[in-house]
This record gives sequence, C-alpha cells and structure tokens, in this order.
Amino acid sequence: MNRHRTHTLWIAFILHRFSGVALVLFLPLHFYLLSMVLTDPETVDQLLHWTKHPLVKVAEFGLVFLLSVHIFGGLRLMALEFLPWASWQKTMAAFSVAVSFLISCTFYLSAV
Amino acid sequence: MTTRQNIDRHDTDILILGTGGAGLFAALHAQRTAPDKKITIAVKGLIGKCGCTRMVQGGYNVALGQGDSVERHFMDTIQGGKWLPNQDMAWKLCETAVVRVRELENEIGCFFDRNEDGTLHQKAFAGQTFDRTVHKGDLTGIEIINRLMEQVLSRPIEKLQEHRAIGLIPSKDGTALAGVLFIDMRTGGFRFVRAKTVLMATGGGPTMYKYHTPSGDKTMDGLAMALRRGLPLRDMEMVQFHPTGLLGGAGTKMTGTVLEEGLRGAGGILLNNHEHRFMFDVDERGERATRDIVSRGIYAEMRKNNTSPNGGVYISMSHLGPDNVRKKFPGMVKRCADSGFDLAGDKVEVVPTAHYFMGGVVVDPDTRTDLRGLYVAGEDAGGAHGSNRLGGNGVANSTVYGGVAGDVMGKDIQSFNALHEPDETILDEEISRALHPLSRKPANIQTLRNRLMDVMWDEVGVLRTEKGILRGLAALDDITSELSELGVDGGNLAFNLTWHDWINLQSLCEISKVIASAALSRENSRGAHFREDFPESGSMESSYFTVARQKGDELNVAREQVEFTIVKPGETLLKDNEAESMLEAIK
Amino acid sequence: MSAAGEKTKLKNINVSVWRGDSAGGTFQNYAVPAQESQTILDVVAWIQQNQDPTLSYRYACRVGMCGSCAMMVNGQPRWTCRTHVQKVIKKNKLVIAPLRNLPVIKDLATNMDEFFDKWVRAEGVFHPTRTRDDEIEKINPETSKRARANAAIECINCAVCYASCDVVSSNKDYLGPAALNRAWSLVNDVRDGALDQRLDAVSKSGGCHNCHSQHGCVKFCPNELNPTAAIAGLKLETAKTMFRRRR
Amino acid sequence: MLDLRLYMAQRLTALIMVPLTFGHIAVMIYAIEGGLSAAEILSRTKGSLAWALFYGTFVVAVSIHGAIGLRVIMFETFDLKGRPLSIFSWAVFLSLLYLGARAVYAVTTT
Ligand SMILES: Cc1cc2nc3c(=O)[nH]c(=O)nc-3n(C[C@H](O)[C@H](O)[C@H](O)COP(=O)(O)OP(=O)(O)OC[C@H]3O[C@@H](n4cnc5c(N)ncnc54)[C@H](O)[C@@H]3O)c2cc1C
Ligand code: HEM
Ligand code: SF4
Ligand code: F3S
Ligand code: FES
Repeated sequence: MNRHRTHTLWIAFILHRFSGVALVLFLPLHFYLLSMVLTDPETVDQLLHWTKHPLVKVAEFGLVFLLSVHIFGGLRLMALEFLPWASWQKTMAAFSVAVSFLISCTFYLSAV
Repeated sequence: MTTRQNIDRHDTDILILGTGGAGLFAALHAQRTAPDKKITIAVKGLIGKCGCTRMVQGGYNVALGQGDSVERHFMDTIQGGKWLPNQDMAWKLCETAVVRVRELENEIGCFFDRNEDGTLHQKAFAGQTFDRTVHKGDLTGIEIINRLMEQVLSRPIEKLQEHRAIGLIPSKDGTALAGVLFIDMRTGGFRFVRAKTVLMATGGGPTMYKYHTPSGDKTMDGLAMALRRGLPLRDMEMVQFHPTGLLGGAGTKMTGTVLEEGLRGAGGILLNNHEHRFMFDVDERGERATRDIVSRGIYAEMRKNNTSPNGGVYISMSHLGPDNVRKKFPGMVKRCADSGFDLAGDKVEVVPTAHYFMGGVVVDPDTRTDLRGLYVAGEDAGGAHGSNRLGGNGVANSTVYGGVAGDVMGKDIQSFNALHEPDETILDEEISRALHPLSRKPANIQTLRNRLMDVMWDEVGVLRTEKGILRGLAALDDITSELSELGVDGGNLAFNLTWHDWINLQSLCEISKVIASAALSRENSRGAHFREDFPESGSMESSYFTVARQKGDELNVAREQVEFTIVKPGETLLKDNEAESMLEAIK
Repeated sequence: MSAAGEKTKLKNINVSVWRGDSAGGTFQNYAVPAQESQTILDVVAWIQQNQDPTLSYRYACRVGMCGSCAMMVNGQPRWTCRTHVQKVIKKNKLVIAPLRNLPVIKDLATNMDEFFDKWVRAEGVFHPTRTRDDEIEKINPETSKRARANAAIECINCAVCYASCDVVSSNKDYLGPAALNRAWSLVNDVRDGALDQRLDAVSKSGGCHNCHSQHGCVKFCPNELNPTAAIAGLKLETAKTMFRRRR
Repeated sequence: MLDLRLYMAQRLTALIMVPLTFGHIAVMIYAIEGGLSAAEILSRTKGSLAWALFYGTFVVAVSIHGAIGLRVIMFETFDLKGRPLSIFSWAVFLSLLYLGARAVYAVTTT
C-alpha cells in the first residue's frame, strides 16, 4: 500500500467505502429475495433453509459486520462534521469497529 | 545555441522584479494608481514563496501613538544607524509605516496579534525606546506575505514565475531603461521584457558569507545588475550580522539560519567551550547587548579558539526550565528538534550569521534612480538604515517603499508614452555573459562558492582590518578569474540549477568586491562596520557615507557628506519633557 | 571535528531519486555521505552540487517557512528542509520523488499553479470592510471566532496536505485541504466582508463536501494544522446556510 | 463529485436510516432466535401499515443514499462524469427504488 495511506483514519475511510459498496451490492439481492415471498414462496423457504449452512452464517456475519461498521463509521463522520471538533477521531474509528464487531457477533451467535 | 535573434520578446507597462514585501506591495499600488496599465511581476522563485520578507519572525516597527510617535521611531532609526541614514528616507519610512500597517491589517487582511483590550500587540526589539513592533507570533513574515500573495494572485496581473532577471537593458540612446533580460528558468530560454517603468525589488541579501540567514534565491543579482549599468551604490560596507545563527556543521543548509533574538532577551546565555559565560567580559548588558556587540563578542571567542566542535559557541536555555522554554519558544524548539538539536534541554551551537544588507542603490525618497524608468525599493535600496538596521525596520522598509514605488510608477507612467528600443549590444553582452560557462569544461561550483564564503567571512566579516580586506580583495580576484574558467554542463538548460549557481556566484563575486572596497574606504567603525585598525566612530557631525560606482572595469568608491536635513547630531526631535526611553518608564 | 562526526562520515546512504519531466521518468541511484546533521534537502542538494549537476529541485528559505521544498520521501509527503534524515530513513535507504498530485516540471520540482488557483477559487482571499484611513479594528483575542481563525492561519502553502489527499488525486476539481483551510480561517475572520461569496465558493462541485475525512492532511501537515476540522467547519456552516436561505 | 445539495441528501438519508436499521437488526436478531421461515416473516408484516411505512421510508432513503454513494465512487475511482454519471446515478436510484418497493409490497400486502 502507498505509504501516505498507512494511518488509522485512512483505513477507516476505505473501510467505510468498502462497506458502503458491499451494502449497495447486497441490497438488490436482498430485495429480490424478499419480493419472491410473493411470487415464489417455496424457493424462499428453500433458500432460508440453506442459510443454516455454516458458510452462509459466516457470510451473514460479514454482512452485518459491514452494515454496522458502515453505520458507526457514518455516525462518526457526521459527528465530526456536525458536532464541535474533538480530538478523539482515532478512538472513535476504533470504537465503531469494535461495536460493529460486537453486534455482528451477537447476530452470529443468535443465528447458530 | 540561443542567440538574440531567437530570444522571446515581450512587452508590458509596469514591470516588477521580486515578490517580497516590496515587489508585492508595488504591484498592488501600481494597479490602484494606474488600473488601465499592464502590470507584470517577475520573480526568481514562486510568487511570495521566495525572498526574505516571508522569513521575518520578530515583526514590523510602527509608531501607533499612546506615548509613541513618528518622531521617536525616527530618532531610534537615526541613532541605530549611527547618523548615517538618509534622513528624508528614514522619516518617510517611519511616517508611512503607520498608514501601511493599517493597510496591511484593514485591506490586505493581515492577522496581527492583539492585546486583551483588542488593540494591536506591540513588543520591543533591541535598540528601540518603545514597544512598537507589531507581529503575528514569531512568524510575522509568513502572515504578511501570504496575505499579499493572495491579493496579487487574485488580480489580473501578469505573472512570470521562475524568471530570473540577469540584466537591465538601457535604451539605444542610453537615456532610459528599455527593459529587463530574463532567463525563464523552467525552460532555460531567454526572455526580454520591455517596460516603461521597472521596479527592482530583488532584496539584496548577503549570502556571500560562510554563515548567512537569507533565503537561497537571494544572491545580490539586483545590485550586480545595477552596478553593471554604472548606477551608484551606497553604504556597501554595511553588512548586518545576527549573533545567533544555528550551527549544524558544513553539511546542512540549516547552518546559519536564525535562532531568534528573543532567546537572549528571555535569559538565554552564551557559553564558550570552557563553559565560560563570556559576554559579560565584553559588555555590561551581557547577552542582551545589541546585535553588533554580541556578534563581535562571539567572533572574538572564535578567534581565541574557545569554540564548540563545529567552531562556534553555545546558547543555553535549559536553566530556564526545559518545559518553560518549550512553551515560550515552541517554533524555535521544534525547528532545532527537526534538525536534531534539543534547545530546551541542551546547549545548541551558534555562530554570528550575515543577516541583512544595509547598502544598496542610491534612490530618492520616491524610489527613483539615476536611470530614467528604473525604480528601486526594499533591501535593494540604500539609505534608510545607514550603518545599522533596527530589528523590525526591514519589513517596514520594504512594504513602505514598495507601495511608494507602485504609486510613483503609476503616476510617472502617464507621461512615459512609448516603450524604448533596447541597446542590442548590451543585450548581446548580457546574453553571452550568461552563456559563458556553457562553453567551459564543467567542474564543481560549490567548492568555489565555499571559498568565496570563507574569504568574505574571514577577511571582510564581523571584524575587519586593512590588511585583511586587501587579502580578501586579492582572493576575490582569484576567485573571479577561476569562475570564468569554470564550466557548466549545458546539455539541458531547463531548470538547470547548476547553471544558476554559476550566475549566482558571479553576482556574489561582483558585489563582494564592492563590499570589500567600501569597507576599505571607511576608516572608522560605525554600526555594523567594525575596523579593528580604526575602532573609533569618528565625529558624528562629519559623518560620511560611501558611494561605489563602476566605470568600465574600474570600481570607484567615494565618500559623501551626510546631510542632516531633519535633525543634527546632538539634537533630538523628542520634546524636552519626553523620556529618552519609554521602555523603563512604562514598566 | 568531533569523533562521532568522523565516524558517520564514512557511511553512505543509498538514495533513489526520481528523474524526469512531464513526459515521464525513472528512479536513479546515488550514494550520499551521511552526516550527523542532515536533512533530506541537504541530501538532494549534495547530489546536485557534487554528483549530478543536472538534478532539479526547489527550495528557498531552508527553515520551513516558504513551503517550496516539499517532496515525497519514502512514499510520504514531507517538507524536506526540516526533515532530518534519521527520522525517515529505512534500512539506510531513501526514495525521493516529486510531490504527488501536482504536475512535474523537472525531476523534483513541481508546478504549483493549480494549488494556488484553487486557493483563489476557494475565496482564500481577504475582502476588506475597512480602508487604510480607518482605525484598526479592536478584536478580543479570546473570542471563539478569533481563536478558530487563528488556529488555521499558520499555513505555509507547502502542498504537503494536497499531496496526501486521495480525493485530490481522483477529483481534479477538488479544492483541497489547504485552500479550504484558508477559506475556513476567513469564515471566522470578523473583519472579512465576503462570507456568502466564500460559502458559495466552497459549496460548488469541487468544494468542501467532497472531503471524505481521510485525515492525511492532518497527519502530514508539518505545521500541525487541522484541515479536516476546518473542512468540517465549512460543511456545517454551509449546511446551516442551506436552511437559513431556504433554497 | 458532491455539491452541497447532494451532500445534504446523503447525510439526511443516513440520519433517517440510523434508527430504521437498528430497528431492523434488532428484529432480525429476535427473529432468528426462533428460526426463520417465509411464513413467519410474513405473518408479522402482512397488512401492517406501520411496517410498510417503516420499510418504505428505508427503501426511499437507501436508494437516495446508495445512489449518491456510488455516484461519488464512480466519479472518483472510475472517472465517470457528466451525463453518463447522471444517468448512472439515476439508474442506481431507480433500480434500488423499484426492487425495494417490490420487496416492501411483497411483504406487507395481504
Ligand atoms: C531570517 C530573517 C528574519 C528577518 N526578520 C526580520 C524582522 O523580524 N523584522 C524586520 O523588519 N525585518 C526582518 N528581516 C529583514 C526583512 O526580511 C527584509 O528586510 C525585507 O523583507 C526585504 O524585503 P524585499 O522585498 O526587499 O526583499 P525580499 O523579501 O527578500 O524579496 C526579494 C525578491 O526578489 C526575488 N529575486 C531575487 N533575485 C532576483 C532576480 N535576479 N530576478 C527576479 N527576482 C529576483 C526573490 O526571489 C524575492 O522574491 C529578516 C530577514 C531574514 C533573512
Ligand atoms: C444506516 C446508516 C447509515 C449511515 C449512518 C451512513 C452514513 C454514510 C455517510 C456519512 C457516508 C458519507 C461518507 C463519505 O463522504 O466519505 C456514506 C456513504 C455511503 N453509504 Fe452509507 N450510511 C448508512 C447506510 C448505508 C446503507 C444501508 C448503504 C447501502 C446501500 C450505504 C451505502 C453507502 C455508500 C455506497 C456510500 C459511499 C461511500 C463513499 O463515498 O466512500 N449506506 N454513508
Ligand atoms: S495546511 Fe499544512 S500541509 Fe497544507 S499547505 Fe498548509 S502548512 Fe502545508
Ligand atoms: S486528506 Fe483529503 S479527504 Fe479530507 S480530511 Fe484531508 S482533505
Ligand atoms: S525550503 Fe522553505 S520550507 Fe523548505
């Protein structure tokens, strides 16, 4: 990686971007799946059954993780932009990743 | 090969050389006075980023009342200059500074420090009888130049950056200036710019000394150009040394840069290698004596070989408490730390360093010179400071007179109707002078520059004698002739720094000779000039200044009587009931 | 000469310098004698003065005041005159290249015009409300506006931040951290008379809203300024005007 | 490639989504606990105007938010600009909106 990028907050930026893109790519799939409830309920159930597979669980974990990373990262950014300046940017970035991890773990654990 | 047939030719109305305080102010004022004229600003580096005005730390002298007065500022200036200043220029400097600082703050947007009551904060430099130095922290120059630069960049002024002036070209009949010859440094091509009026504001800069403070782009080009046109130069022996330049060895450009005056003011002490605090042997004020005295005190220790490893002395601040020092001088501490020195907790090596050049082109208080169409302002102009410049009067001088020049050029140009045809012979001469090294065998230029800097430091430096100066002059002749045999690889002239090093060295050699000759001619000691063989100042009433002029190959130094047009030695403009110094009175 | 000085003199640093112009270029290797006190600028100057007289670079003040000497050093943007070799050297090697995000003129010298054009485009220029004939405005230095303006003001326009920012590289319209930082300083300057004009200037398509808070500018600014905070300030201020003006 | 308006739209939609997403995640965690089937999802949401509004708002917000987000990335990283960029942004917005609306319709109508 280019050495001008090797610092926490740049990594926070790229994580936010990456998670954003991942979410946009996932959402249509998710929407499509849900609408099949109407058109093709059996397939839905089959698919949902499939989600019991551990690999899919891990993927779900990843997704929820990205979602919460994105949310907390986004909240951090908006706090930075709209609240009085504070010098806890790095702490906040780390914090949002940690909380996201926690939430997605909960999600994962409750799913298995 | 470039010849005069294929050089780029370019016309303008008002041409300004240099973007220090003088150049930028001139551009703004000229535009205001003559809005319909084309203005071109040409500079050796990037606009506003080169030159010394940007490096001003301490601040800007201006008498803003409340007990201070223009008269008091003027008397300090005259006394500081040991009665040598041109009094009309000094007066105009002090008087106009008041308007100029309001202009800087109100119109240009400079952000000067405030007192708690909201008024401008002012402090005192050595040699002043009042707290009159306006500042922005200890980075005043950056503030002034950045704000001026923004104003100039946002206006329709033609900008020629990295254009180095190499010759003033007179008109065919020799009665006026036709224009200026440049090297476009980015391409390496020549460009001749004709103009009706030209301001030279290239800022002097005594960088021919082993230790020096000014920026790397300043190499006396302006004065060398004026000398070659036969213009008179005054006070050329007057080189101001700052006592505490950082000494980091020969391998670093940090060597010579200023450690600010305030360090000594706050209680910093100077020690030699035996840990002896020597300044009290020289002056009862110790380290707080004026710049020239402290410089000479340090220099004397160096002569006695009581020196630090790199050949200087030490400044020590740690007894004031490292944290305290860090808090009080954050900029200086950080600067030292960046180059590997611990100013707050340890001793740092220092050495006197050539700082400012009082000498310059003879001008009238309207910045006009003997050559019609040529104006000179800022550090290039002589006269306002005499033998010594007060801290804080340098940037006041460049901004005041830059503005004056802009106004005067704007007015004069209304009656200058036509551009002049240049004297093509001189144009040719200047081109071949610049091309000269390209036809010689390439060799190391820095070695010769180092020799020049050693010679000037040793023989024409802080302490001078006739013998030494004569030795110096002989060495300068050798260096000059070696330079003319020394070549530069001309394969690619675009951004060819080595070629410019060569031209820099030539300018420095030419002006070094004038400094040495003027120093030889002044047989007394005044301000920055100290002759060990003539340590007395001579009578103030019969004060003279030196005027150097080149005719053909001959350099002529004459003495001219100072005219006391406003105040005579022994007199003062202060009222009878006014205290001599208001510093104590207030405290 | 100290003993330590003698010893370090013997060592050479391996220096790789980018050589070329707007048409392209490559790295060239040099061996430069190490010194005790030595900045990156000293290394570059040594090469030009002693080994390769055709090397081009730019500097002026040599003490961190003019912002002319910035380059990429081992991949990071730095002011070279104030960067001690020991601070950045890795395995006795230095890689020195022209500043990122600006067009190269030759070797290590870049063309900074766009940087300054953007400074002006961001309305980083004071608009007076008084003249030289007026008194100087009394301003309490303790007010929060004054403090904010002051915190952003000591910029030397070195473009180090500009080089660190990936938005600058990917969006050629983006005004960049330095210009926006200057605009923010002026937004807080009570003497200035062009607030609306400036807020409009920083709200256009290359304006402050493009900043993704990458913080490279903060990390690398040699003067410890905080353009990210300045830009955040502009975002909030412009957002407020959107409601205030009810467009 | 953000100006003030797009920026505000992105931030406002983000703020709107915060409670919605948290709500959604909470429901999901709760739902998964009991093992999930299509019928179960539907039994909860079918015929509920509240859920329709809940997810409807989310779909609108996320379509705007995501479209602006991708727009920025397409501009910065893939150098897409001018008309093609606008067309792209609108396309992302409309397809998200369409797919999202269909999903909401599917899970909330009886
Ligand atoms: C470190 C330092 C600290 C100082 N501190 C103070 C202080 O606290 N207070 C004070 O009053 N004074 C101070 N001074 C002095 C003050 O900076 C100068 O007196 C003043 O700024 C000179 O202004 P100027 O416009 O004449 O020249 P400069 O600001 O030096 O500008 C000269 C310009 O001319 C250009 N130039 C040079 N040669 C050529 C050429 N051949 N062709 C084209 N352009 C050329 C240069 O690149 C530059 O742009 C200090 C000086 C230094 C070096
Ligand atoms: C729910 C809470 C959310 C919050 C608080 C939030 C916040 C943000 C913020 C503040 C940005 C701007 C980042 C920047 O300018 O650098 C952003 C960008 C983005 N968001 Fe979200 N977002 C949320 C949900 C979503 C969702 C659900 C998606 C998926 C569709 C999404 C996709 C994106 C994308 C693609 C970007 C662009 C990333 C970039 O420019 O680097 N966001 N988000
Ligand atoms: S903000 Fe800092 S890094 Fe950017 S130009 Fe100014 S001084 Fe340099
Ligand atoms: S690095 Fe660039 S993205 Fe913003 S925070 Fe600084 S300007
Ligand atoms: S040379 Fe001036 S900042 Fe480095």
